[in-house]
Amino acid sequence: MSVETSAPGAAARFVGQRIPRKEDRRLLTGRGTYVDDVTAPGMLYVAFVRSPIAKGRIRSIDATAARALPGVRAVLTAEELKALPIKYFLVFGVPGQPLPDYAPLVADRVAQVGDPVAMVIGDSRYVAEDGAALVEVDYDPEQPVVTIEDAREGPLVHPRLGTNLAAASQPADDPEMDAIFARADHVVTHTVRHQRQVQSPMETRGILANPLGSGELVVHVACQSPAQAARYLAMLFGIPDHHVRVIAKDVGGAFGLKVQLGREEIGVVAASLLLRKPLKWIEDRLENLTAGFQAREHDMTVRLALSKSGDILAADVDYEINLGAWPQMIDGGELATMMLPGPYRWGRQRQRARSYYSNTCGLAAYRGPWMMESLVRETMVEVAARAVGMDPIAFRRRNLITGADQPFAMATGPVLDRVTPLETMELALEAIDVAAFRVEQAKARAEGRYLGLGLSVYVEPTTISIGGVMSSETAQVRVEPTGKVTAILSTHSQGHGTATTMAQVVADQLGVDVEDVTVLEDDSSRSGFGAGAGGSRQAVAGGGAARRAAAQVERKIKVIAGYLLNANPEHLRIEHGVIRVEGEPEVTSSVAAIAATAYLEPDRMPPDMELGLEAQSRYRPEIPFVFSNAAHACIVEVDVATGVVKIRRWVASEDCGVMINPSVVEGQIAGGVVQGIGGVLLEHAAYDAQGNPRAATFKDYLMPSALDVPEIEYRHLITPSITEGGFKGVGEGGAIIGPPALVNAIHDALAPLGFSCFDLPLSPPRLLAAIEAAEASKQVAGAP
Amino acid sequence: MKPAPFDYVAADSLDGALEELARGAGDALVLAGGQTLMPLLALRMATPSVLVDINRIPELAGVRRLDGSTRIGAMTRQAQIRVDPVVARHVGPLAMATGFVGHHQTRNRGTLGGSVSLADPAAEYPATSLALGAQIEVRSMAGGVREIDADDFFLGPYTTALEPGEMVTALRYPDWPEGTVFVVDEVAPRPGDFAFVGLVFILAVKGGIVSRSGITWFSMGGKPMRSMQAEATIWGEAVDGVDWAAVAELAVSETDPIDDIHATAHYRRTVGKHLFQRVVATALAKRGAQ
Amino acid sequence: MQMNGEQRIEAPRRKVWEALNDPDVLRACIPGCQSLEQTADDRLQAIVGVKVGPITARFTGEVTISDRDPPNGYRISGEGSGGAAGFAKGGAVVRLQDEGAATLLSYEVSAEVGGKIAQLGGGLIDLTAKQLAGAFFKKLAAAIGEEAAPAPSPASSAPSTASASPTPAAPAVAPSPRLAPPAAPATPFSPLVAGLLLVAALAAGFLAGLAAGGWSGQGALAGLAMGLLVVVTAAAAFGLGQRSAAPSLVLDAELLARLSALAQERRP
Amino acid sequence: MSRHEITVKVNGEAVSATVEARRTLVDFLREDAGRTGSHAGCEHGVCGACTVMVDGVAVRSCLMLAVQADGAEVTTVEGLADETGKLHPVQQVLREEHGLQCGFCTPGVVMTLAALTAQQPPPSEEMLRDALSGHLCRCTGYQGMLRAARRLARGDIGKATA
Repeated sequence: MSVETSAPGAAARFVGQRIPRKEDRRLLTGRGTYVDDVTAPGMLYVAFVRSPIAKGRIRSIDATAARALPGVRAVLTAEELKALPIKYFLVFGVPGQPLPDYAPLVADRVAQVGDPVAMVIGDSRYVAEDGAALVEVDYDPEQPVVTIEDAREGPLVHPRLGTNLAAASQPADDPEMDAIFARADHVVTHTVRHQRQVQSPMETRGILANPLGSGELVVHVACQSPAQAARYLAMLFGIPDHHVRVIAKDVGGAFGLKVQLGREEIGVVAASLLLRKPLKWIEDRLENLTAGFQAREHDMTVRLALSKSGDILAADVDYEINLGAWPQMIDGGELATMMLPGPYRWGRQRQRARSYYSNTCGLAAYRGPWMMESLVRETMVEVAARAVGMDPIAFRRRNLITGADQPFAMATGPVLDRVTPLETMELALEAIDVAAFRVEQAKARAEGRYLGLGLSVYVEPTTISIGGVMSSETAQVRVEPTGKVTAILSTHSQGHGTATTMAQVVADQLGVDVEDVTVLEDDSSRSGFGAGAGGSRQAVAGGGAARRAAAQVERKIKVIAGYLLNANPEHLRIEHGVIRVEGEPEVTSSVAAIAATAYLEPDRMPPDMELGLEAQSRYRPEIPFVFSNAAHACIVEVDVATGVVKIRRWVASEDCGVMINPSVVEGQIAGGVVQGIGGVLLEHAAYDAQGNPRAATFKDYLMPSALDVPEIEYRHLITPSITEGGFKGVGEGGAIIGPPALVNAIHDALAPLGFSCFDLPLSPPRLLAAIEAAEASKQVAGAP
Repeated sequence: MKPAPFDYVAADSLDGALEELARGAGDALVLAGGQTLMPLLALRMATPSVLVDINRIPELAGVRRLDGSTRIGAMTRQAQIRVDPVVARHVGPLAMATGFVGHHQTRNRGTLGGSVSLADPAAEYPATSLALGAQIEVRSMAGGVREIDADDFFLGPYTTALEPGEMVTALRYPDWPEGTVFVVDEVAPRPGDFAFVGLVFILAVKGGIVSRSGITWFSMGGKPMRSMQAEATIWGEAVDGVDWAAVAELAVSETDPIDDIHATAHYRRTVGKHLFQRVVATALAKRGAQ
Repeated sequence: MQMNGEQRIEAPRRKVWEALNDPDVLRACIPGCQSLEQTADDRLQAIVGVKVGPITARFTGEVTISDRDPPNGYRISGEGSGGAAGFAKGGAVVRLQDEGAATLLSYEVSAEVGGKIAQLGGGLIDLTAKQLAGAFFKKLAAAIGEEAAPAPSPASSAPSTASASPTPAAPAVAPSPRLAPPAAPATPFSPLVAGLLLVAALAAGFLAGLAAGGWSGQGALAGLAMGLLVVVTAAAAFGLGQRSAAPSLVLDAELLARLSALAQERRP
Repeated sequence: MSRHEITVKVNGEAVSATVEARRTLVDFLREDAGRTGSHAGCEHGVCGACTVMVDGVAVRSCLMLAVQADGAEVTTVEGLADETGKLHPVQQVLREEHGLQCGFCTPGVVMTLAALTAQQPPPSEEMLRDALSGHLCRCTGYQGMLRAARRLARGDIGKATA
């Protein structure tokens, strides 16, 4: 595919290259530093006592036996923690929003199975768990609220709040909408139910809180941004920022789970401050799957008004979310409904959303925040196309925006620009070869085999910088006296590879080799504030900051070199760290030489120039949303006798603007797609009617394995954004647009059976049940 | 997720192990491959007073031919069973079943005796041993040695005919006639997972007449389920004249599957019938190929 | 878990009633009983050590009786707590009706489990409960009806559960006349077989406990038995998911002793 | 609870310790032997992150007791690259194919592939794929690992294809 060069300024030697990652040598040889790899002298271990019931009052807690156990150093309950007041708030909360009584340990009422009731602190995790087993808690159980249906009318999850409705958005009266639906040629109603999932990074949550005598609190924690975690802790405990230092060298995946510290991490910090001891808590997998945070579980119903010629006239949206008891953020569904129209010409929209508390694990962010609406839209588009008697591809061609339409204001407000939904779709279709597939599909059907082709198209608002902690990222770039380059960023990698990609950006800007650039982003005390990972924003916000800081240093190098070489700085070129004067090949200097001068030879510096070679820049993208886009197409075979789905091909055709490292881009896409496959076919954090989580281990919470995934084929379109470097975010796209492609492929395969099921996961039993239902209804229809 | 305290004894001889078992009374557990016990310990679902490790008893492992049967030691690792030439030659279904047992890394530790002793209703080895008509050799200090017919060994979920202090020391698999064909197959959410439904089908034909068969299921009830009526129905029939669809109905009707978060009993029965026909077709094709 | 069942017992209702009120029946049904104490008129508490396969738990049981209507039936609510393993609670109604000279005992159980058992137990909880309850009542019938006591196999007497699908229609093939189906393995009345019955009894023990309201201790035993049921089933259930090798299964010696005791006691 | 004097040869170096009977091998390797490369991802034998070589075969170190490894030769991910830091072919190919992201599951993956590729005859791509199904990875979608497996099976451990 034609590759536009990246934005002006950089001599793109490294940006765009598939170079191996700088961090991999360390990680491949077992020399990573994850939180559980860090120890501190005198460190003690924490185990939590957790509620076995979903809802009820705590009558009493008896820790006598636990405290008496040799090796147990302390047992803390909400009572003991009172000694340290905590101003609990949500990082992504809305000011003034009513909150349930968040606390590290529940005081009088438990609201979910796994609610932390007490902390046992011991010489080892083994003895801490021995102690936890000895803490006797007497509960007065109450009938829990588990599903959205329960929550609407059921007993109160948080009695003090007086309602289970956590947030809601109500539509204004819109008579015009009703008129549009009244005169529409077709009205399609489409409902999708998405099950509860767990982010389940391979490294669970974990923390080592170490209060130093000086009043400095050093915290090693699995997080998505050390700076953000430090800010949060400082505000929770009212400690001045400079007293909180958060370090996170390597983090084993996060996917939204670690975007905000949970109750347990906060409790461990509180306990370490109370006991003045370094404390470590590593969440075990049972805790992670049942009591950490979870994700998804929402229902969305959309009524779509269509003209007979197949134009989408308007959409009427109803959206409900099961937030659980202690959500990481209280989401009224506004953002999700805002993005529903995606890249389609979609005249008008009305939305109504409600999110409820329930006695289940609280929701947290999960990779692909725009997944639900993209799933709903892309499955609905196919239903709508059939309703108006059009091929779904033709229907999309008719309704997708084109370059000529841009900039295009979505019915819900955001402005789409420099996106290529139609182009990426055509690219995907070409790669799949639809005509050839339809022939193969017909042949297979004749043999009783069911093949299907699924397609999905979307735009994603990456790097949202409309305000709040995600507004900007910062970068310091410093050429050391040795000539080596240090780039200190507020970005953070939990596998993203920013130590490599940010080095590529800086190396190009400075004209040095990528090997000579070291990226540091693991320590809040040196990085400066930034939200780090989350919202597919590090390439744009972090990359932009890195470019700008490096550009300042580059300029200073050229001025100094020009002064020393008697050359016009404008005529200097830097490559591989060597500085040349245009047209005078014999005259050279080097970045290392200039650096030595800048630090060590003040008298050789240009007059009035500050010593040193360092600069800092904080970057906020020029636009509130940096839209990237993609189209995915996949081919599946469904065994109608067992309901087992085999994925035979998968094409990801995307446009994330300038790619810093295509291998890293493809890695992000693949990881997202496979999480999406898990969500459609396998993963279900099921609960029983009493609120017991029923997928408590990896034998019951089923994530895709190496044998469940197709080999993913990639197509790249490069349409630079207007932001610094022309980058766009790509971290989450696969998880957003993978699911609808797969769901559509299954429906295409089973179309001859009249199959329809948008109730995830489409596990073999559920598929078979839906196939049986379709056959039954056909027989009814066929009956005289 | 750490085990509760327990004592540990590594027996270096069979008698030593049996002594420790007797001493531990009801509160001792035998540690074989540990691929199921270790998670139960970590989850504190199992809290024994003492673990008797039988991994260092050489005589408990290995495959040996006897007159008309094959004897496989309880501590023989699944990884060996999968590739052992004697097993392949004489106990083919067991080798085939091993492909479905866990993963490469767990098969390197997991053992035949451990799986059979646990009597996991979803496990491949108990059902396969039942279909093959295995004799299960058990020993204890008090009772010495005895052999239990597989039909009498599996009594229910996790429940076997083992008496206290008794330990499975080997399984003996009687030879089946030359030309016996077999298929072990399952439908599972992912490779290596416990199956939604699994089937062991062994068929011996003499002069076109079914002379013997073994039809057992896993994940289709509280224990490995044997479809005795189905076996009886095809016995003595001309193999080409059998109404296999009807036999599938009959065989599934002899199971008692359950609902769980992964599949309904209805799904297991429906897919069971399909799996049966698929497996029979494969087996008959194998026969044709001979 | 919902569980319903019926059992015809070849004895007049009064006799069934008395049998159901025989403390020995239920006391014998509880293995590893470590203590048993009355906490109130209608409440009893006891501690029981249970072992099923590799699973072990120490259970505390408590129950209360209500709606006594001798000799027609009772309602009971029982609770068994296994500490770290989890807990079970539930209720049941048992009804006795004349059926000619015999008695029809019907029971409706609703029970729920919590804690690790519920999280790790999976669907086998229902299955085992079903099997055990069925076996228990078969045995009870045999005992009261003073029939000889060859063991019924639990599976063959499984009552229906709400979750179980209807068994499919009888197959279209008739068994070959040339060979009767191989007989199910003969099961001599060994302590082991009694063991099965006993474990079954534990399961459904609390049902009998319901009927034993005359002596509320039986109610307590009921609660215990229920707790046992839960642990028993959890054992099986967690295992269902586990793959590959496992340790030998060791039965509890004390359980065995009680099995034999019951075996003797129940001999005609 | 019994305690046991054990000596385990970890990456060729004898490590002695007194351990509780219940101590798992992975905890021993990480905390007593200081080899933190092996990660405890689930502690119930499913995820594979803790996979190490015990006497040459890949096993889950969360499903073995430390005391069971007394006298055994254990190789962890730290033991593969040579003294000069030259990567083991498995590590090299995984790096070239971007077979890792967060790196948490990676040590287990490396040990499984290293154990199998040391076998004679060399394993097929199918065998390697099958063995990889014993590892959970949440980042990569397995794409790079599967490419690496293909190259290892073909003995193609020269330069990168990606």
